[in-house]
Amino acid sequence: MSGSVPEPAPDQDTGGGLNVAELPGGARAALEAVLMVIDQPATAMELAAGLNLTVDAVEQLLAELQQDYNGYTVNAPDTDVASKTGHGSSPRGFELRNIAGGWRIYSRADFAEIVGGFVLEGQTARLTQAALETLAVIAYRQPVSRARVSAIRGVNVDSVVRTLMQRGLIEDSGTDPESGAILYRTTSYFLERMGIGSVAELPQLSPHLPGLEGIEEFYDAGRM
Amino acid sequence: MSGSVPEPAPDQDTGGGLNVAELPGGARAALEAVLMVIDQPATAMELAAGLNLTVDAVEQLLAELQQDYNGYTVNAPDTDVASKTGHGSSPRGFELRNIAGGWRIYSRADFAEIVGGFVLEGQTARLTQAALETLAVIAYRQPVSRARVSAIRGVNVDSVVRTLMQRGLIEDSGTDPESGAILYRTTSYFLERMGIGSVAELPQLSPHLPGLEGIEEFYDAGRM
Amino acid sequence: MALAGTPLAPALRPAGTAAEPAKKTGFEVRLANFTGPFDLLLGLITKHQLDITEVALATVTDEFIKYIKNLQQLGEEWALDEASEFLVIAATLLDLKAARLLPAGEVEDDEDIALLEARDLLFARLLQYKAFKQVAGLINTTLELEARSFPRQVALEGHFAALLPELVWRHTPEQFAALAESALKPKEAPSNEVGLAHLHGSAVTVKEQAEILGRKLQHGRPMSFRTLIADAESTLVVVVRFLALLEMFRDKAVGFDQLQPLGDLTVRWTAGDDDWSSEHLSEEYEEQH
Repeated sequence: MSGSVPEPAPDQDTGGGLNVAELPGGARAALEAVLMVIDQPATAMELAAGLNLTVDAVEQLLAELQQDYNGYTVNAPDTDVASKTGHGSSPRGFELRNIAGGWRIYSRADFAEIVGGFVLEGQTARLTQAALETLAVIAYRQPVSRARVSAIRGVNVDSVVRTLMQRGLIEDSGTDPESGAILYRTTSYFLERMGIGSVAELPQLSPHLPGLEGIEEFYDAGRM
Repeated sequence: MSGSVPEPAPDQDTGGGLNVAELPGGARAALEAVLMVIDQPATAMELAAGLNLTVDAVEQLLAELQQDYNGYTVNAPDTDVASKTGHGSSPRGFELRNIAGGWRIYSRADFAEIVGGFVLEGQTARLTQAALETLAVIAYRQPVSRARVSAIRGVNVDSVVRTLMQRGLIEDSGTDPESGAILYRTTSYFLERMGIGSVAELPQLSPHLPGLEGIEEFYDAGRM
Repeated sequence: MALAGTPLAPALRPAGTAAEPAKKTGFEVRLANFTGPFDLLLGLITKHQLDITEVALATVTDEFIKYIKNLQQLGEEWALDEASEFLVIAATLLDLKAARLLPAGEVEDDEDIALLEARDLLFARLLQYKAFKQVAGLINTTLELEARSFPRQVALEGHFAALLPELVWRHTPEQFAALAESALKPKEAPSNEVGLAHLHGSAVTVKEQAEILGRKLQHGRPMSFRTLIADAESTLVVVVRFLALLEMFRDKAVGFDQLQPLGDLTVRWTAGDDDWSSEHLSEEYEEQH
């Protein structure tokens, strides 16, 4: 929901000089409080604007919270793995993650079975093989037309593309200036579902294309 | 994401031998995981059922968590209220509240000013085109699930539906007996804004527009 | 260039079984995994344990036709889909062949062809397809893993929601209804936009092209495929003529000679002078179009 995340405003005067450090729990708790109400990932910059802190300070706090939730004792040097073993700090049931370019609280994956019982609504059906392959082609070739995806997959992809749209995994991204065909790209929801910050973080395609160097270039030179 | 198509997790009943105590962080972390992502407050009984614990045990854990979030040190060597201050007891930015018998995590009231500023920033008084169209579909096809609206609009409408809910224009109206999906309808606030007395007063649409019957087929056909 | 590890299970063929039932089993096994013609092509290549460059067109295409027929017996819908996909494969195979048969200069993209042999093109497509298949697997794993953590996306607490600015609402019921009209209007079916003109529009039929080929070959000397398609006005005609030749081959009306893999394909007439007509061509294939 576009609404709840503010644009970074440098001259933002939240609380008119309100000093978050003076509140109980300090800036860290204030950051936590904000993280509790966002319903989509928020960037460090947006959070900083809202808290009247520098981006650096917010990033530092985010890193601390992340470690804290994972069971590290903050400021304890080089605590290796969160565990119930030594330092009296077992991981929390939730974690703070930075994906799709923003920060957000998630339930910890260990509890998926339990949590899933409470939030059925958020669960998604699996994608078919056809849908997955189509999604893969779009993710790596975006923006791309259906015709081109079809050519790569060797089958008609119209209905699969429609389903991927409805699932919010892909979206229109204008039309091809030459052919006039609609181009598709993946959404930030796709990034969220993948747990990555940008499509650049997708695994490299090239290791899966053994042997022929220059295929991509040749392909892109527009044979299909 | 189409909420109406949950993939039932294997051993969904969680009575199937799942022992929360064996997960990292134990039953307390499992409870936290649930509390952190549920939207509607849950009763101790509901939580106990989902966690496969007794109501007494859950109530005990809830009390512990509540204290923990408030900055008290809980009676254990396992205390994980990590903080820089050393004694580990500054309050968190969130709190666990029991309202009308249901438990949910809220942002701590101390930070209401900061959080309020954050929420308001960037909020517009106007609905986006996407929100308006989604509202129109819901108004004329209510009660209707998000999946159906998604199918009609050809895009994922999850976040837009949340915005409309937040704006008080639509509300839950129970679940679909077949799919179990939440159904939405317009509110009396919507009627007020439209200046009409009931949805029956909405102007008639052309009769040839598809009703839900056709949409259902389309949706099912496109389902992956 | 090993294409090992393709996703298709090899045909389950107990030793000593007759070829016919064994093949059926193989196709049924494939059907479960089938996702596209490239998939099938990879499977066929695996099955023949051949390098793609060595695959004789006739063998592979023959198998495709058999495959289509099997599908038709299984259900019409599949068969229709497969039949049109067959054209894609035929075009791909033809790409391979055409680049070899046509002298440089007649090829549209001659620079590219010079840079990259046709077999590399087919390789590229197959490998690309295979790569995307593998990556799709990775994406699936990631999605499933990630689906285990649920984001906190709870409704705004009441006291914050109350702070939201009053909504600006300027729509009359009539304007709102108009909005609903347009939102509810069925979207232009995406398939309309792709257009099937290349399949149906220009009514090029196998039967018709078979007749033309028949006239060219029936009373004359063997001709190269290159010559036979010299007057083809579009790629579609080339593809359909290629298909027609395969059908005619099945009808034992023509024979092929290819001295070396990827070499010139010579077509000669093998039926009698007058006892052949395109009417004989397998009806089931025609019905598809």
